[in-house]
Amino acid sequence: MQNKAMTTFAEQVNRAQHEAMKADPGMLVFGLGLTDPKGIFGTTSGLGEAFGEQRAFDMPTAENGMTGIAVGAALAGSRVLMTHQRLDFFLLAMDQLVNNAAKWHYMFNGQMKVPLTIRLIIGRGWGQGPTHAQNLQSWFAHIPGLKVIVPSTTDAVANQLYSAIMDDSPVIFIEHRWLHQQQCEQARIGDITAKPQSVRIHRTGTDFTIVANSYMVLEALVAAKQLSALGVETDVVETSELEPATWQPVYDSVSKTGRVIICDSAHTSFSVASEIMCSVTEKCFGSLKQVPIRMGLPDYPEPTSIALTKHFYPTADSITKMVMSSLQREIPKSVYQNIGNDRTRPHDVPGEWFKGPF
Amino acid sequence: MQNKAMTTFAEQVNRAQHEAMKADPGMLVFGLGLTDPKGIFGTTSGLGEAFGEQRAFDMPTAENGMTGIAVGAALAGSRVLMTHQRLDFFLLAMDQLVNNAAKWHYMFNGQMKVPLTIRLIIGRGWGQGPTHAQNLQSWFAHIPGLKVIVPSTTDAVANQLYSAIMDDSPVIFIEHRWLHQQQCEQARIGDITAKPQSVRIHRTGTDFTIVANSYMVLEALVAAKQLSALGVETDVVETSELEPATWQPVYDSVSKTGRVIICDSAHTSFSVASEIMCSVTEKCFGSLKQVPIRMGLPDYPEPTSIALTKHFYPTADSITKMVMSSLQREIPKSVYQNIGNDRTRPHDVPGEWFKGPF
Amino acid sequence: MSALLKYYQQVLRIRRIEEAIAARYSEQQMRCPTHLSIGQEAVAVGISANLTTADKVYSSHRAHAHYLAKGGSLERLIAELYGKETGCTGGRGGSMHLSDLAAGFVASTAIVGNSIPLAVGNALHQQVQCLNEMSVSYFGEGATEEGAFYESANFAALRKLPVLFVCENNRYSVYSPMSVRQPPNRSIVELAKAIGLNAVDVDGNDVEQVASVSAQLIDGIRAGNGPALIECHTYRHREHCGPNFDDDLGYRPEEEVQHWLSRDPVKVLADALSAQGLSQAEFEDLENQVQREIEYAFDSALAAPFPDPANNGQYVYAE
Amino acid sequence: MSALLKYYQQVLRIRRIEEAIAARYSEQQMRCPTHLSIGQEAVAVGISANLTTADKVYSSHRAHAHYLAKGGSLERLIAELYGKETGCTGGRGGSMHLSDLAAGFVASTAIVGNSIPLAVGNALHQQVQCLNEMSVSYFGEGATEEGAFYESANFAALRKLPVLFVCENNRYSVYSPMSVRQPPNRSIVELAKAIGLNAVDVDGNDVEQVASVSAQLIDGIRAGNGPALIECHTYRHREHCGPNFDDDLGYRPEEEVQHWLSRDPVKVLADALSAQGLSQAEFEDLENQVQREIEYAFDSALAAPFPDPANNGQYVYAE
Ligand SMILES: Cc1ncc(C[n+]2csc(CCOP(=O)(O)OP(=O)(O)O)c2C)c(N)n1
Ligand SMILES: Cc1ncc(C[n+]2csc(CCOP(=O)(O)OP(=O)(O)O)c2C)c(N)n1
Ligand SMILES: [Mg+2]
Ligand SMILES: [Mg+2]
Repeated sequence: MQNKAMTTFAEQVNRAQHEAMKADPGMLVFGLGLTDPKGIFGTTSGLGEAFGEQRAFDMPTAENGMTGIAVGAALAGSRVLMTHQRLDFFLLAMDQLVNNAAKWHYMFNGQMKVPLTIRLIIGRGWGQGPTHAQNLQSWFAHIPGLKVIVPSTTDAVANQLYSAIMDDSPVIFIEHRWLHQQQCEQARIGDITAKPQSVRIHRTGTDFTIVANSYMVLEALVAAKQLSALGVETDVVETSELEPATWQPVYDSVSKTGRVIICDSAHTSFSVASEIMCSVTEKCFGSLKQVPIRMGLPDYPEPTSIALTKHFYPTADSITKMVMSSLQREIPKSVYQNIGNDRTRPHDVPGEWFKGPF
Repeated sequence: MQNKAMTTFAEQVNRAQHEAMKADPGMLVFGLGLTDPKGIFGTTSGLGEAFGEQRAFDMPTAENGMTGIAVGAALAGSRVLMTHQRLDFFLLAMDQLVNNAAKWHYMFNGQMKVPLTIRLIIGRGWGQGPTHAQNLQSWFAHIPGLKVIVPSTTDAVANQLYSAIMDDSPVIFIEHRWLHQQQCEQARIGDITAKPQSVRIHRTGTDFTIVANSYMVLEALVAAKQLSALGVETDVVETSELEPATWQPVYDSVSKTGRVIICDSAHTSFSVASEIMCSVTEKCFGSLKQVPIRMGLPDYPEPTSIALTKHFYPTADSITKMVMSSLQREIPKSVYQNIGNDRTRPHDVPGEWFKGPF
Repeated sequence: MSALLKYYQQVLRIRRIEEAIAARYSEQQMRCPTHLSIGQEAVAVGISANLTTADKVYSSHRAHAHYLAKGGSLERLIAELYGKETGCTGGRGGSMHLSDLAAGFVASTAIVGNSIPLAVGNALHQQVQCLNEMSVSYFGEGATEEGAFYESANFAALRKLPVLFVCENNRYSVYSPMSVRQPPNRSIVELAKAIGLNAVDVDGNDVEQVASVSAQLIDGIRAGNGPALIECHTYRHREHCGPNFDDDLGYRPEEEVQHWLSRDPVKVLADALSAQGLSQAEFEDLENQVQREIEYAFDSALAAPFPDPANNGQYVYAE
Repeated sequence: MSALLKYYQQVLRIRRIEEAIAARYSEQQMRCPTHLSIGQEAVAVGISANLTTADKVYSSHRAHAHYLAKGGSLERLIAELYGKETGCTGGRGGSMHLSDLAAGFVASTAIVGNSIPLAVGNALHQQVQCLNEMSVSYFGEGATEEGAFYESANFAALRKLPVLFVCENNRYSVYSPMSVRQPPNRSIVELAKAIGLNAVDVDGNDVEQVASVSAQLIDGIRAGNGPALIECHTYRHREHCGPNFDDDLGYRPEEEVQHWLSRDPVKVLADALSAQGLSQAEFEDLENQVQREIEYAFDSALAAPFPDPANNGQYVYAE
């Protein structure tokens, strides 16, 4: 991309696609609005121009059929990347995903592969409401045969997406929309072809483990700073691959700290946080100094009105307060008042730059 | 129904539908094959004759559209029951289920109700294979607004189904196909209109808690007997409603025994067992004498060949062995040899009577 | 009042309401995705002319006109956009989830094509209960690409259900033209007929044509002749979602835009009424009436309280 | 060898194989749901006459005839039904998941309608890669009720993909007649045309008609004229799933059954060949050839080892 000092998450998502299309001349990329003037929040811009409409194209509004077509093309030998502007729309395609894509390699005894990646974008805020803001990551993670990758940071995302695309198994790639404008220095972007880390330790400390993925990693990092100021040093561990077999660093961390809070960006019950808590309990039972804590969305749909979403999403503050209260430590009033004070923007937008409407 | 001493699970499922159709003259019931000569394993026989094809009918092979039509009719005021011969087919209808049925009452602020029940049948054995044997109970349980009922015993099922039908919220009713022929004395069938128990204690003991639902309850009860013979007395607790708020009896049991094994009939990771283990850990952390155990299906699809499914499904034996090994107690060789010996039928059929092909 | 004048009044009313929403949207207080009907008002007005309050309507993301033409409360619409307690779903649903049960506007939903089966289910209920009413399903031409449309239409035809499918063909799905979504000679009318619906297409910017053709279809539906589809060719003036014009993006041919703007239903009707002698003063009167209604709706929406998040846990399950 | 004789040989071969499966099914050793093609063999044979090994075929739950006619290995089919390691998916997929990549039979799947998009995806790959081959999608008339069919056909038409849709209309979905699933005057051919496919229907029990009409459609597809659908009217002789006759259940009119039995493709072809002078001895020779092949396949399937469950964890993810 351009030679500038800073880059964004959306630009890196875009770059990964350009690089992959270049690396694999048979690769196809499609999705609703993929080649339109907005290019899916800018993440697909330029693909049509660079690779032609045979390889990069818009499609009919037909999520189930088009997913099956993606699976069929992948089985035939085309590497395929498909994008849906909201995860919610992809509910139409569960048959093709679960009964075909996930099981194919297995049920045909290894004779065929499904080199298919599906990008799903999670909406949030500005009245996205009940059917434009769901994160069903636990559904996908429950299905054997699917890999689920949930990126969070600009420095890693191009590598994660590129690796997902190049994987010969079907991969669900879940992007939280509030990450798209996240900035990062170009210099920090590493080799796109490297093997990405499934678990990443963003910060270390001996008192508490904070586990998070997706947008919650950003909140966790803010919380970690707040906690440090309060004398609590934390490990911040990101589980960007939803596969318990890759979570050893989580278990190592909890074995060390004996205390853990697991942050989820989906409904709390029957969630990814539930599985992480379960796995942690299995692996670290003897080291646990207190019961693990999970923190996700309440078990009701996201309402639309700004008045109703104020406390719907846990934030750095919620994490900090929960950790402190679990330690039975008071937050000094002076500190408490300052918590979160650096954020002046309304709670329903990722930044001041966001002006709606979609 | 007929005045005979014994009745089956399928007959009770059938009876509940007849009773409900009588009790609510506006009620509709439909599904693929509902009025055909086999009547969905006999569970829907007689409905067409009794209530006419306006109210009880077969339908096109169009799971998504027909689910939406069921939701629309329910919103308009018809109580609706829909049946799918396999849960796997219902994957086509996730948009209507999750984006409409589950959220409607909430997102329209309580102005409308969705009195809809969806029966889903889980296949197993006789080569059902990868796409005819899935139990995605954890998916449904994760969605706010859906109730999930998973029956296991003939004495309770009519009451459970009747109550699901009469519920004004959408209910997913998951029947394991191996339960359909299960016998029970007529005399033990209670009042169909009573409020069903969400959690049922089938057996009590102080050493261990066995939590199970659906077909695993039957295996758990056999295991409990085996364990008793080995000197281990167990609570057998059935969670037939997949709603953590109703699980207090589970927590009470584990608080008493300090030890728990949770049996699931779905893939183990990100499962209902994961959630139960999580909730139990949260509520009973101080009472736990050992790490809770979960036991479900391996995280790969069900293969078709009888040679490959032998150890795919946990059985009473697996439970017994797991409990004994977790207690670090040996199973005397004499006893061990007898475990499971009363079952002479092949492992892939529910009983000798089953001769295939579907 | 002449039929034309009545149509004009209704089309104008919806237009001015939508324009008022557009004008205030940038104040950042209506915080939800909003798809305006500007340019397509004649469809909803023409169809609604043949409906009673007992008839039930479902719609899609672009629902304001359908809701208003069916008699949905303006105050509760505006309050909903502002996320207020007095909104038609108390702030829970926003612009994409409208409802006014008293007016027979059951609901609009935000997933393309997914309210079509609901309307058919409503018609099933009406048929089984022998109700003296029918159902209407509004959707865009993009929604006809979804299997949900096809499956629903098949079942409606199979059981001769009392439902009218109204397809507003505005040629675009977001920025995507028909050419990337449907084969070149696709006729939605022929498709509907092959599925088993009575079907016909009309100039969707001609309110009288919409009203008279749909009247015939609706008569047939009410007579028990089975479901029908009306395809209304029309055009949206502004961006897909949001208050602005976006023709600077160049996704629609300039001549196409001009052609449709010249056939703006408000303009077409106004011209006809002028020709019939409606005076400037009478025109202004109509505008003033609408303005007063709009101001009142905005004032009351702004004055209304926000809903209390303490009740967020309510209505997850029916009591 | 005359074309007719060749057809007869192939139809007969599939028939006898299916009958052998039926005869042995009750031994309870082929432990998987099995949908026999008996009565419908002429479709697969007629279509396959125009295909090369490079062409790729997808099918549904009722796939034995399609697999065999395309050249799928008989031994691996029978071994699969017995759940053996030498089966075409090593015992993992059973009767409903067949595959023989060397023969160009990609796969059959068990969910109604869900392999249709896969075939279209295959055609997309073929088009983009400019391959000198095409795709075929077999399905029943029941599958045309699924949105997946409609969405797939729309995209195939939109992009003029090289795919032939073969709809075997055997009038039933399990025990359900058309009358509970599709409107009375439904023509699948008209529907397909309205979607944008070239479409035509044929007597599916007349192998020559299937072969000659599909040859024309296939020529068009190979010439780049876009996708086509052929509807083949046919009938299944036995129960939907399993080895038995089930007309005691009374779900199909007696006269209908008799009508179709009198037009059994094996019988029709045998009669024609008799008329052309094929001798009793020649008929017996053909039977014997097939019998030998079948016996060999069953013997080797029975002798083959079962797969080792220790490998169950393999192939969840691609290496
Ligand atoms: C299932 C689904 N896919 C995609 C979207 C995103 N989306 C919202 S509106 C829209 C356009 C639909 O076009 P059309 O049906 O013609 O309606 P119009 O906006 O033109 O009125 C799309 C694609 C969605 N909401 N749901
Ligand atoms: C999505 C789905 N719904 C239902 C079924 C159950 N089922 C298996 S085969 C079949 C019949 C389909 O009829 P048709 O497509 O006409 O094929 P035929 O059996 O007549 O060859 C049905 C309903 C299924 N496998 N998948
Ligand atoms: Mg449109
Ligand atoms: Mg059929």
